[in-house]
Amino acid sequence: MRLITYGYLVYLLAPIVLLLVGAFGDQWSNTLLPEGLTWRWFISVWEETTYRNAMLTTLKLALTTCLINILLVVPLVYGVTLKFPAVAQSITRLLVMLPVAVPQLVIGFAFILAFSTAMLPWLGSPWLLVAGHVVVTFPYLFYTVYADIEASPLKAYERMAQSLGAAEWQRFVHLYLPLVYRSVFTGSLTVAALSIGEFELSNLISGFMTQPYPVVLIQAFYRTTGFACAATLFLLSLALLFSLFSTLVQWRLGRSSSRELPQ
Amino acid sequence: MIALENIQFHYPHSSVGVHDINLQVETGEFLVVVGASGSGKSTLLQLIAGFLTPLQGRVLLDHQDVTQLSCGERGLGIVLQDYVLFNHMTVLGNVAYPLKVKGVRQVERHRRARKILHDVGLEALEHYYPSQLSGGQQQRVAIARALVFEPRALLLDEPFSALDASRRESMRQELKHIQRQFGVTTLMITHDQEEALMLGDHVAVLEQGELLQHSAPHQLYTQPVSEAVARFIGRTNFIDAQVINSQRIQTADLGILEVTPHAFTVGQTVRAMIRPEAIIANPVSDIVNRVPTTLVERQFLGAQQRHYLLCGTTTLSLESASTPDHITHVALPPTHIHLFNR
Amino acid sequence: MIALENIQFHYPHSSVGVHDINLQVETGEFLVVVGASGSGKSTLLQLIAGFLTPLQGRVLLDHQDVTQLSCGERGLGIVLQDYVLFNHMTVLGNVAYPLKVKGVRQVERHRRARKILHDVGLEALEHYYPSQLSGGQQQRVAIARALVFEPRALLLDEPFSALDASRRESMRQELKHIQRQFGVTTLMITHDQEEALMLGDHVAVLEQGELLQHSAPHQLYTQPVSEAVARFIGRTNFIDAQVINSQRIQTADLGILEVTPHAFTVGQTVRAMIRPEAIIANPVSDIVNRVPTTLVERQFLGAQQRHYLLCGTTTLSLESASTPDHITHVALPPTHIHLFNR
Amino acid sequence: MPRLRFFTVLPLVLPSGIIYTLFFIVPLALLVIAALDSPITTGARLLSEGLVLKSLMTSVALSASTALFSVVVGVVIAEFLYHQPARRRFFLLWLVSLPLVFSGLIVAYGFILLLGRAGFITLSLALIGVDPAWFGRFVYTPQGLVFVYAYFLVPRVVLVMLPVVQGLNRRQLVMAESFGATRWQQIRDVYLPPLMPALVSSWSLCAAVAFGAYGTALALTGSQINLLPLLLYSNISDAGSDMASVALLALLMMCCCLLLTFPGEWIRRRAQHR
Amino acid sequence: ANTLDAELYDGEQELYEAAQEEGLIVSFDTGPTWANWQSQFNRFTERYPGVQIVFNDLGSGATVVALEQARNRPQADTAYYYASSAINAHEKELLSPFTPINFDSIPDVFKADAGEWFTIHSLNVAFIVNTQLVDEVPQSWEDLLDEQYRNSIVYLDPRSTGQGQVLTLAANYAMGGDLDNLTPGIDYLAELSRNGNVARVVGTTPYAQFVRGEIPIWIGYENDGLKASITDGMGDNAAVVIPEEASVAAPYAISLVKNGPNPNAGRLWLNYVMSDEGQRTFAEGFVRPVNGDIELPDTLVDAPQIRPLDVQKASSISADLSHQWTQHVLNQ
Ligand SMILES: Nc1ncnc2c1ncn2[C@@H]1O[C@H](COP(=O)(O)OP(=O)(O)OP(=O)(O)O)[C@@H](O)[C@H]1O
Ligand SMILES: Nc1ncnc2c1ncn2[C@@H]1O[C@H](COP(=O)(O)OP(=O)(O)OP(=O)(O)O)[C@@H](O)[C@H]1O
Ligand SMILES: [Mg+2]
Ligand SMILES: [Mg+2]
Repeated sequence: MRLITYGYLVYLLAPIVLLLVGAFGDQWSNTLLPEGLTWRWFISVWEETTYRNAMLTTLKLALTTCLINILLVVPLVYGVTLKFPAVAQSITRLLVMLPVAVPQLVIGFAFILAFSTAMLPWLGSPWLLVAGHVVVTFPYLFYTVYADIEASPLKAYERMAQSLGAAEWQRFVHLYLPLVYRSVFTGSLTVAALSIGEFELSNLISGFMTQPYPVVLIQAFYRTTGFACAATLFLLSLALLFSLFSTLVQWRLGRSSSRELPQ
Repeated sequence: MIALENIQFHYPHSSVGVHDINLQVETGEFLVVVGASGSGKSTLLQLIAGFLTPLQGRVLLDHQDVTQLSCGERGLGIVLQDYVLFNHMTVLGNVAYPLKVKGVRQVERHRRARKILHDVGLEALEHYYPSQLSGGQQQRVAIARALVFEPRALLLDEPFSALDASRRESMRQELKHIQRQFGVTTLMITHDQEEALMLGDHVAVLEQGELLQHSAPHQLYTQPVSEAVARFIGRTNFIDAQVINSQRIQTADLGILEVTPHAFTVGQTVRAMIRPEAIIANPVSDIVNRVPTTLVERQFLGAQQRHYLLCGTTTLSLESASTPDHITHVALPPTHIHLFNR
Repeated sequence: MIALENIQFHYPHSSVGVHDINLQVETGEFLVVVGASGSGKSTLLQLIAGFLTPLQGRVLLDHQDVTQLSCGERGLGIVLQDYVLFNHMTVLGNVAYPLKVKGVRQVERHRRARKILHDVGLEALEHYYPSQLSGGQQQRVAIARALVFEPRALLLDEPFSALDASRRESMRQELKHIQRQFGVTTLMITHDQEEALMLGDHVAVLEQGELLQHSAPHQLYTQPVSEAVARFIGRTNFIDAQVINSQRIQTADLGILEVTPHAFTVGQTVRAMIRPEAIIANPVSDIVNRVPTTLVERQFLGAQQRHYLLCGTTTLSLESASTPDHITHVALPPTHIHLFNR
Repeated sequence: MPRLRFFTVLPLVLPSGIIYTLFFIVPLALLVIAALDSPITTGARLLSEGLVLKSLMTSVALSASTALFSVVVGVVIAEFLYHQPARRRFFLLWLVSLPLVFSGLIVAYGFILLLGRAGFITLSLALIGVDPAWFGRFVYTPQGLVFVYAYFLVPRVVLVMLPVVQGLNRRQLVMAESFGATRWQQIRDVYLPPLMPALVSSWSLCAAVAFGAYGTALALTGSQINLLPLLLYSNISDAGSDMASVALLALLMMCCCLLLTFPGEWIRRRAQHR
Repeated sequence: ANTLDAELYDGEQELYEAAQEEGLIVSFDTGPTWANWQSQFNRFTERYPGVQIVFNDLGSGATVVALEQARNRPQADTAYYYASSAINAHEKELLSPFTPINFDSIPDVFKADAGEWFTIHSLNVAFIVNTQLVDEVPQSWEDLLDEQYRNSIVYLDPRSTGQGQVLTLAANYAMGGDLDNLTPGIDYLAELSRNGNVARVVGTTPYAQFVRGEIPIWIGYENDGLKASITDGMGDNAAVVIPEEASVAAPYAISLVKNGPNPNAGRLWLNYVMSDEGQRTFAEGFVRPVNGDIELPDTLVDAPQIRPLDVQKASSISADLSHQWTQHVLNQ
């Protein structure tokens, strides 16, 4: 058990370490490790407009995706848990599950079919990209928040507050929001991380000027090893940051978001 | 005052609910509703609270018909099983919340909340969060919150069921104490018969949605109106018998027993009931209803002993503080024998 | 026969455990170990079962030293709190499992499992899964499984704690019945003192890893060796006092009380204990230890009444089956007063 | 209050409903319509090329085996984590779940650096005489993809299995032990059966993910491996292919993934509710 | 606004100012490791600091698909591809006519009449060999079938790239086929795969992988090999072989995209590429510019077996080529 676990961890970290090493290596050609130490790959990645733009695009995209997701999911979960009869709840859960079950390649192709027509000529627009990201990430936020709320005493609170005479909006603001904000936060971290790393859908539907970072990253792989490694580090460090952050948050907030939905 | 008039309710697509309930809780009275799980106790409470609306009948609060009012408008204080405190608010915030939703200004609502916290002895804990409180303190917060807006009545749904046995006892005392102090009309639900007897000014027994009996605890125990009530409250011995005349019954194993005058017809089969502590062990020889018996087993219960006695094929249990070495005869005092239809 | 000799154990990096336990359970005897939560009951059981190994001392089963044997080799039948049935096996599968791991052939093990299922009255349910059974039936499956390989002894760790109060009573009777029927040496753990008194041939009281008392139920109740035991078993009144002479003590509110001869030194402060049911209400006037009192509150407990009495500033509780209207005096019979070090 | 319900629910649910319909249901509906334009002829054409069938087989074999591998490794890790003290478990869990937030691309390149023809391990092994031409090819083959995919799938398995493993009634093992059951008997008779539903469902989840993903494979191997998603991708980016057949291919892929996902989910939820 | 010291051609300053308004050029498929585009970018931005240039690297076929998908919302200003893909794009009416400077220097067969596309350079099919990984440098297509090259050969996918198409044609010529008969070439590639000599077929240029030492033999264009050897320091470790039997000179074209977002910047860019400086930059990168007046580096030798390509014809058979390749090479 110990052997397999630590074996996996080595396996997990080895490519990352090599990427790190490669990014600082001057020349790496058919040798065990690169020769020379340099910063120049970072500089050249930064100097290329495409990569700089893509970094910004990715960050903006992740942020917008998160915001829209929150605006959609927070009221949705409230409605679903409190107002939906059991059957409608399970249907909703099933529907929400679908975007995860359908491969992103298929969703992307469906987008191409639907939105490159003269009637809906949206393919390539940044908003369509955001919409795509929202569709594929929102199940994760939904399930995080939903599972958290299911496990929370919201229903009891609602009933109690109702008996105390609290109006609907008062209950939403005074009781639901305080209950839900932690899981919204941790769920948003997941969403942001997913959105930042998303390639399969973005690659098909992003407009050239709003290519997120992963899409341009794959082209870095056709370049020099050092350049490619340096280019991955941006994503890598964001990923590490997010994962560290959400771990810390869960550690501190205690009541963690149960990952009802497998990632 | 709470009054229920011919309340009729069942859940959609089912026949379970409560049927034709008439019940009155006087102002300041403490009524305990007791019944087995699923007997409709919570349903009854929800009908009073306004979470459910009866299909027929009326709910009156202080002579006002509130049947069509929503729960928020009825002005009842409700304490549920697990208290349902708002975990993200302090004790003060919790207690002041009912005033907040009514639009009372902060200064005023804090003043009133503090006063009631003082009354329940929690003034020192106002900045604590519910998770930092013991079960008993949480209960008092829940009660304070239910009392802060001077409700017309207090409804409690199994407030002790979440507690372990050792804690329960002291919390019962505390509840009784607070209820007396505020003199608030209270209806409490429990499935624990001992609790009901201990706390209630009156006790109502519910079974399958029907009100079986509604009387003072002592009367409930000593004069149950039906076999069901007798079974539910306390331990009992049942003996099948046949009526000989208005003062005698014939049993298979205990011979002819004298009973207090009754209205059953001669020849009818009945069920006679006697509490284990009412049976007299080794009575004087000229007592009525004296029956020979053999001691089968003895169980030590601490303050009391339980004796399993065999009379023919009938097993009687007898509880007493004393521990006679042998039991050769027992007596069943006629006043303690109750007859029920079979 | 189970025997523990000078058993010493504590968990790594802590001092909690059990300390210097000597205990013997005779063949066919039913010993109940009782104690507060965390007192080390389960630890003790695990030491006997072989899940833990004592740091010092020996565990003997039928005079054989099994201290170094693994739990599988000790041949004990174990029934845990929630029975731990294998949910994916049928009743028959569960009961036959211990035989299966011993390599008994299927035909033979089914025959033996069916026999024991018959003995515990479950022959009709052999194809059911545990989730389809009631709590009582599950318990019987667990016991059957523990008995099927003819264990040297039966160990039960709080087998009733997962049940609700109303179910518990009948399951206790059933356990006792099965234990007698099989005549198997049994050690049962519980934190419920009533249960301990009811079921045990002997009862051992554990506190903080130490064995306080080990005696028959009645003796435990009436002659607790320490205040801790007295507090834990049954309800008690405690009165602080000072020894005047070998037969008298001085109390603050009850004056001088006569007691049975004791060995405390004169002038020593002691704690006197008397059970609520031992106090006599409104005694004849020439009785010893007669004290004036006022009735503060009365609680109806069904078969009994509890009376809260005030003597000066001391509150006494008195339990009796009768309900006198007034209580003006009580008597504390000297034979029921026990003295403990304070 | 039931009367008011409709109007109070609407504003809560409508925005999500609109986005979901417009950006998920409508495109997929159009896809299905395009695919079912003339399904028989298109389908026959696709089949006659034979490539589709072959890709499907490879994809199925790849996803099934990588899922199986991941489940086995994942459950062992979950069990190991269960035994760790809370702090270390949290740290290890963080490490293990790192790949979840990585884009598949990053690590694909990392694997070339690690296992490629000039990769770190390949060259290290070459020092002890392993032919780099032979070893360096591995990562570009479907068998190599099994291991690369497992990189991302193992954490999913761990996250699904850890609560199940934690929720397992350990005393069942103790109980079996007290009957004298050996370690292996305990695992076979008592440990595995209750885990089975979760194992099956994580397998199907992993298989579905592996079946649908193309990013890693694209970055690693280019387009020449016959995998269904890669075939679909190169058809999408090939000027010559007709939309109807691509749509049919997409539909086929979608159905496969749904077929893998939903029964697994169903098993898991049913087991949870028991 | 920036001004130019001296105009390369009439109206350059005016065009530059209009381009600065737009500020950006989106140049599709001009991958920086390909055909010395990196130097082109560098020199262009040096000359026109007010205009930024962004690009991607898709493959010729994929570029046409990308243009087509974005027909209603064009993303690109210019598109660069293998000439037969240009013809394909022209047929789909994705391009806009533009005649850059020196348009007349381009042979007629290498451009559309109105300038919807025009060739800017050509590339010759060659074997690029990492001599560290290969014992014996192959000299001919026939050699590649040898057992010693098991698992060694990488080439580009004919379905999505021009290079893939061209090398298939070259192999076809070598095996005795012609543009009307692709079977010999396809059969040859099929046999190559069947022997297990093909390690992978990739979607875009594996130049970086070659330099890293991932690839023993790459059937590509001579300029990449020369660049690896001379510019990127591989020296003798990289050998460039024009195969003995036949090779093909593939014309590469560029176009102004219809309704592109930055038309003036696009024109400025195309003019620059066609300018003497731009054409010279190609030559420096071992690429043969379309303008025959430019001096070529010594390392670029003319070999008789290099055949010119009939782009019109090649375009008309390209779909068939993809299909046959898929059927016979991939599907076996
Ligand atoms: N929402 C509902 N829909 C349908 N039937 C219900 C509903 N709530 C309760 N019931 C049924 O109504 C009956 C009475 O339920 P109720 O909750 O009033 O019981 P109770 O006396 O409070 O029991 P407990 O002591 O277990 O709380 C039960 O049979 C229950 O199954
Ligand atoms: N594995 C362990 N490691 C360290 N300390 C332990 C361990 N198990 C139990 N303890 C401690 O040992 C003491 C006795 O535990 P034990 O389980 O024997 O109590 P118990 O009498 O069975 O209590 P309960 O009635 O709650 O089951 C407790 O203080 C407990 O915290
Ligand atoms: Mg209830
Ligand atoms: Mg225990």
